[in-house]
Amino acid sequence: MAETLPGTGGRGHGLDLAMRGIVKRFPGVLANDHVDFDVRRGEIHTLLGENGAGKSTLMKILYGLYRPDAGEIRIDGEPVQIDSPRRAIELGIGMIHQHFMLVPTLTVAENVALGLASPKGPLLDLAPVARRIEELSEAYGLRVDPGAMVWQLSVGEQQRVEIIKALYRDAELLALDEPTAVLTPQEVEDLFVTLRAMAAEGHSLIFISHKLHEVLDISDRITVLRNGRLVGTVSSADATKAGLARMMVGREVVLEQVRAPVEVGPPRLEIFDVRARGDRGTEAVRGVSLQVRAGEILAIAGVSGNGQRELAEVVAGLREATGGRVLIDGSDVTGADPGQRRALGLAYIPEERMRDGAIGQFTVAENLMLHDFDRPPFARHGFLDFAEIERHCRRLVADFDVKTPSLDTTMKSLSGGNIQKAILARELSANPKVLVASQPTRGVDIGATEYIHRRLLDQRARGTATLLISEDLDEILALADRIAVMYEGEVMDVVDRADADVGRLGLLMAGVRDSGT
Amino acid sequence: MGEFFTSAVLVSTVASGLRLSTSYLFAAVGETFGQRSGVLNLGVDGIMLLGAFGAYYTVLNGGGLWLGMVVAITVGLVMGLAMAFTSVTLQAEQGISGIGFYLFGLGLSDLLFQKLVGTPLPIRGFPELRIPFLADLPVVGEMLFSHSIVVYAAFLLVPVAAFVLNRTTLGLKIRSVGENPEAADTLGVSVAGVRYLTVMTGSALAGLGGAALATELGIFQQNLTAGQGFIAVALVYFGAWRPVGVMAGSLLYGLVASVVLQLKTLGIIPRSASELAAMLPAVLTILALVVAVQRERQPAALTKPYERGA
Amino acid sequence: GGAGDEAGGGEGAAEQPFRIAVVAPSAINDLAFSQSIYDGLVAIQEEMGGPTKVELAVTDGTFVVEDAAAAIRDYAAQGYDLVIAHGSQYGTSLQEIAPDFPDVSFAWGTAGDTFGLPNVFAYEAASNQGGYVMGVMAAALSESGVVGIIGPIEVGDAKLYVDGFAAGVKAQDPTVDVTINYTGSFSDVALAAEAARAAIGAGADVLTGTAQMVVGAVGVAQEEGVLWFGTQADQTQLAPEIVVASQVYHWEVVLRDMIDLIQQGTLGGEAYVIDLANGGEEIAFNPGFDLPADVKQLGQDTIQGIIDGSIVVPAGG
Amino acid sequence: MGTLFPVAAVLAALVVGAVMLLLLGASPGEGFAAMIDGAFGGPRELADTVNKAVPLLLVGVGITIAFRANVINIGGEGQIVLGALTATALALALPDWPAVVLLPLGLAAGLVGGAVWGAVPGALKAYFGVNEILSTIMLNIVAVQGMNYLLRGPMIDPAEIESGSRIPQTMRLPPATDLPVLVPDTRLNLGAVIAVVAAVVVYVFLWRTTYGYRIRAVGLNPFASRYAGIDVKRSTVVALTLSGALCGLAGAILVFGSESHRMVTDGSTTGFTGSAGFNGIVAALFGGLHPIGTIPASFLFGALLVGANRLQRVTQVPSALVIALNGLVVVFVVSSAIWKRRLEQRAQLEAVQTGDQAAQTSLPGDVAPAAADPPGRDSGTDDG
Ligand SMILES: Nc1ncnc2c1ncn2[C@@H]1O[C@H](COP(=O)(O)OP(=O)(O)OP(=O)(O)O)[C@@H](O)[C@H]1O
Ligand SMILES: Nc1ncnc2c1ncn2[C@@H]1O[C@H](COP(=O)(O)OP(=O)(O)OP(=O)(O)O)[C@@H](O)[C@H]1O
Ligand SMILES: [Mg+2]
Ligand SMILES: [Mg+2]
Repeated sequence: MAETLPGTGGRGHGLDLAMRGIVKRFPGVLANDHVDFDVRRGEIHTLLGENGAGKSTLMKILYGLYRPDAGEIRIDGEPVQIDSPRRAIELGIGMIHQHFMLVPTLTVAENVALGLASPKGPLLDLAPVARRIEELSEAYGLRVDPGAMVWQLSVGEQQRVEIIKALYRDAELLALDEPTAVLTPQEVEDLFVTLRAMAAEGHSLIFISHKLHEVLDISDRITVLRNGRLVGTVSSADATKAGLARMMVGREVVLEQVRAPVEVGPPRLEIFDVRARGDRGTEAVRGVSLQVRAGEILAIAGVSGNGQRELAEVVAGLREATGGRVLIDGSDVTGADPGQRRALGLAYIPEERMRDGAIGQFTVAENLMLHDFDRPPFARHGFLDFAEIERHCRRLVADFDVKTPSLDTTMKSLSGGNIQKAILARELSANPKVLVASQPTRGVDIGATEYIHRRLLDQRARGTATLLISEDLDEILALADRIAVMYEGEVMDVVDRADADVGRLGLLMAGVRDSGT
Repeated sequence: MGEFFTSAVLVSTVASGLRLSTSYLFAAVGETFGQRSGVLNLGVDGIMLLGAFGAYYTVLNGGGLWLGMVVAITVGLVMGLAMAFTSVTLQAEQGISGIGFYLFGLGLSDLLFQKLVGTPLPIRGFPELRIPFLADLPVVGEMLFSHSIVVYAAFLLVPVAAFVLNRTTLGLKIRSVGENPEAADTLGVSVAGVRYLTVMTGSALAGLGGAALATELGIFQQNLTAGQGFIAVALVYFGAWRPVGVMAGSLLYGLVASVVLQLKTLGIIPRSASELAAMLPAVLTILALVVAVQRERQPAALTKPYERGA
Repeated sequence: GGAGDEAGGGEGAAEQPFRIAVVAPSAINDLAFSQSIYDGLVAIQEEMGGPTKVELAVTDGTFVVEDAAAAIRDYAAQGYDLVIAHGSQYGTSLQEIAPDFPDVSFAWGTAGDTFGLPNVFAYEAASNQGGYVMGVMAAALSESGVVGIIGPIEVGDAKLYVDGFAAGVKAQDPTVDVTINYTGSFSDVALAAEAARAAIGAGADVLTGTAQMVVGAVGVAQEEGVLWFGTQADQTQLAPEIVVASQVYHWEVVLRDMIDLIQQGTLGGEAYVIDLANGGEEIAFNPGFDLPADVKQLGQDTIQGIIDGSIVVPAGG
Repeated sequence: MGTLFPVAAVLAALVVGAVMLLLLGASPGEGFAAMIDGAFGGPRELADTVNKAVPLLLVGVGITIAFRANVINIGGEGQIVLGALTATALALALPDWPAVVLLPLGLAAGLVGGAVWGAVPGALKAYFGVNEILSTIMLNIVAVQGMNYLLRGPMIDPAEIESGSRIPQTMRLPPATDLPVLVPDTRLNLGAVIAVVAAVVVYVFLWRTTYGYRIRAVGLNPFASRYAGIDVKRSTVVALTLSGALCGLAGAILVFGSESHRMVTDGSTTGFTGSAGFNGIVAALFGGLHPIGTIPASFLFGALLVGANRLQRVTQVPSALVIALNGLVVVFVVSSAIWKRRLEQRAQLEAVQTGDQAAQTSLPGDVAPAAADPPGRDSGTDDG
């Protein structure tokens, strides 16, 4: 075991990385096609590209998780073979993966200590680990309790654990794959403070994000990939949002949607004093009352873990309300199952799309039919009518611009953006009266985000009452008519879009009630 | 019913329950290691049979009991290596390859027995080892402290296993690999290495369980285990993947079986109902789980092969 | 494949060996039920002049009844002279198969019924007789006044033996308690062992048991120093210190007769019983066991009584 | 192409078997000739092979349903026993009914018996969170003891009591329940047709009906299924119930098609089922967890078992060898699945390099044929 316990300190200051001519094929795709990529000491270098452009693949090659089919990696000028994460760690490379690599049933300290030698030989000794975690927390502003179980942590905290894991292993170069996708603005700010501190110490940093303002904010240089190929590397100082978007997508992208005024109708979704428990049994929603009217988008802002997800699930019928009532289009659905709610005109875009929204190994067609497979014309007398189903799905795929090789392609082999579009197609095809959209563009590239926003606004124009749950304030400000801020299971305040600004929302999200200045 | 509650009967019933639990316990604690790391080994019964035969044959040929145990462990390790190779390296469907190993062990142990031994000649097992002082205590002395060394070893294994799983760096790796192998992999933990280790350890313990059975009974016979290995696997689920829980399950199973035997011997259970009584351990095991309302989650990666980047 | 090199001389120059196939539920060296028939066949083979004269084919461990049926059919189709279905559970299959092969002789054991078919023999053991004899001795030997019996499931040969043994005990000394425990399995050795312990725990100082799983119980008896009576095969070698005697089956007594009949052209119809009188059953005393002379005498008297009819052993119930 | 791997795996297992034969002093050539002859040598042998395959097919198809719902049903043994018991009980209760009524009714009784024994672990899993591996293992034990109790007591042939022999078997069932023999002079009976029809019906059920869609959806993702309005718990119960029902049907056919036309026990489950509850799982896997694929898979597996029995009789090796060989075949077949997956992945990779988009089909192993897929075949690369 090469790694040792804390206190050894960094072995130097950062790494110079050069990846040359990297090629990686997967069944069906050329994920990296002769990509060149450099990172210098003390630099924050962003990788940018649409979903499926090959960013994560390049990073996984760097970390020894994938073997490149061709190409070379040099560190400080020396060619290196990185054939395992162990080797990458030895070389001083750390990685924050797009999907967190944590063991939920273990404590923070156990997660950090995993794979390291212990001073007590074969026996676990977590006390020094906890101490060192606290030191690192202190030094980089990464607050986290070493004794907490990981499954109890918020997403932001989990991310801090990931960073601590890398720092603990003396990572000189740290790659962060979409670290901000799940963070609140405040958490993003905190993260950036940490990253800048690390860069200032000489660490080399690779950053991946779909949010252009973040990219422009944090990066020194930006490298753009498209369809696995290198488009170019630009200095952040010379870059603009529109220019980057064009490099990524290969065309002009409308970054701001026009929110036309819409006639607001009667209340479609009414929530009265709803209470619900979270997964851990604690009260997560504590007496929330909201009304969403036809033609209106009501956004719920808030730091994740403040009851938004539970509230959305209560409305969708996936979580039992322990108190209060939910009405859809005037009918009380508090005790109804998801199917009954759907029949009354509810649609739902779940936050965890691969868990709640789609069946990965089912085909695109089967996924598009997930709610309607058992009703005519798609099924008769218990038998599926494939001709009818295919006709319907073809239309949806065309209408919603889902890019898939065929209707028989498995859902999981689509890109994140296209999976989201397929779910959107299914949910919006019934022209719902009420739409609950949870984090509809999380992790989705700007092209697809643009498209999804347009569809949500279209739906608003058609009289749908939309409850939008998002941690992305830009998204909220771009779409919402009114904004409710949730904090610790309660609605702090509901503000009109016109009166909302990032500062005021941020304070509310932090639990500071409006003093009415 | 009164005669059942005489202390002599109680003592022998409990002592018998402990002995009946012993071979389950070895096998089930071993299986716990494998399952905690994400590998289901349904071939335990076959491995037990081969281990039992290995130990029996060694002792019969004058190799001595300790060598017999070593042989059983070795047999278990070899079978474990094969099992790990199919489940970890070849990523075979574990529930089914396990049944294959079971049938293989069932057939091969019988074949070897018939070819090498033939007539089931008796061997002498470990002598009763009375623990000083404790064995002289009234009632509990006879119940708990007058057994052969294999019985103590099986029960000692429980805290050892719990310690390894919860207090060592290896245990941390095992738990991580069973919950989130990808995360362990990204920290340089060899997922395959850990799984080979646990499956081989588990199989070695299964072999030892078989050896315990053969030496305690002093005999080998076709299908000596009579399905104990399958029950051991079930007891891992019963024990919610914790050594102590597994021990509770083994004890429950063994004690119910011995109580039933005792009641039949005393004529309290009529002979016409003897099959119904034989159902009791199985039924009670299920009921205990239903009533105990423990919704322990299984290791998230259980039965799922891991391949980097898949 | 037919073995048998042309042995010169003898009566018939090109004489084919007599071909016997046996299908048995457990292993032929189980020191119990299946071994008893195999030993008998080997004895007959020796007696008739070795493998050139008698060819033996064995399919043992055939606990699946349908597989046994297939094997019986297959041996019959291959032209074996005598196909033995050594398991009472095979009988009803045999009943279907035998009429399809009128030229082949079949034997069904252990049972008393030939279904009225001309090409089926039946054979069984009056295992209650030996059981009774040993029960009598057990009662005489017991000091605690408790005798334990371990059985598999309460059927056939096992039940007959257990009932006979219990009757013998009671006949000798009605005050002796008999605990009977059918474990519910022919194969669960561990359970049989614990049943023996339970019996000992209940005070038994003499044990017996039947079927192949009792090897576990014998071990316990040896360990605890209580006495053991065996059946179906000589179990002395299992525990030389504590086995008093075993009831041994000599199926060759009836096999010899069957083969004679077959060679004379009678393919079945006879139902045989081996018992103490016809020498098919023998009480094999353990020469290494120091059996009190009076008890041995008691046993021998009982044997004699059964043979001459002065003692009638009840046949189960 | 992909089916070559299981076949190659069987051959590899047989090579190991050949070594074992040599060690036992038998000639592998003679042994394997006997095996082939015993399985395919003539109409009678073929009929035996088919009869052996019938319970494997039914169990395999049942297992497929459970597998698709993400439940491993290793309770096939007990479910077969239960089906046999209920079918037998019904036949005994209605001795005078005509065949046209009694036979289907008896088979239906078998279905019901097995279904109940499948529903129990299903309900325990869905509503009490009891793992099905635990419950099915335990229920197998309960079933065998129940069988012994019934065949020794309430259901025993009265003649056995009278004669005192007490063989644990029922009386001969009414001839109305004899499965009609299809080919004279063989034992090939209607069971084969029933099993094949059942396989086709299950195929249609799983991929053409809404209920099958539900079961597959629940198996792949219970969360999304729940949101789609599917009752996840009920679907789990239904899948295990159907799985058990097919095993129960196998049990009924084992009795009605048996040589002795009655139910007999030797005190163990295997003595009645011949391990079909386990071997059927292997046949299902061999058949790609697809009902139609399971048809040839069961036939081959049946041939293997029947052939191995003949091998034993001809070479006179201990029959334990047959069991060991059976196990080796299982291990080799499941282990070979990886090469099949690899091959399909490589085919996809090559298709990309040549720019052939059409080959980008679903991932192997899932074998979830969508509407257009021909039955019994993996979405192969050769028909793109
Ligand atoms: N393990 C894999 N097997 C097969 N194909 C893969 C695998 N991983 C990635 N791909 C494919 O490789 C391409 C690049 O994927 P990658 O994950 O690198 O994209 P990305 O740029 O990180 O996208 P995103 O922005 O959505 O995270 C995609 O087409 C994807 O479908
Ligand atoms: N095993 C795989 N086979 C095929 N494609 C895969 C595989 N794993 C990932 N992909 C594809 O790789 C791309 C990137 O996947 P990734 O895991 O990075 O998540 P994503 O699609 O970006 O979603 P999100 O950002 O919400 O996590 C996607 O197109 C995904 O569908
Ligand atoms: Mg990515
Ligand atoms: Mg993404």
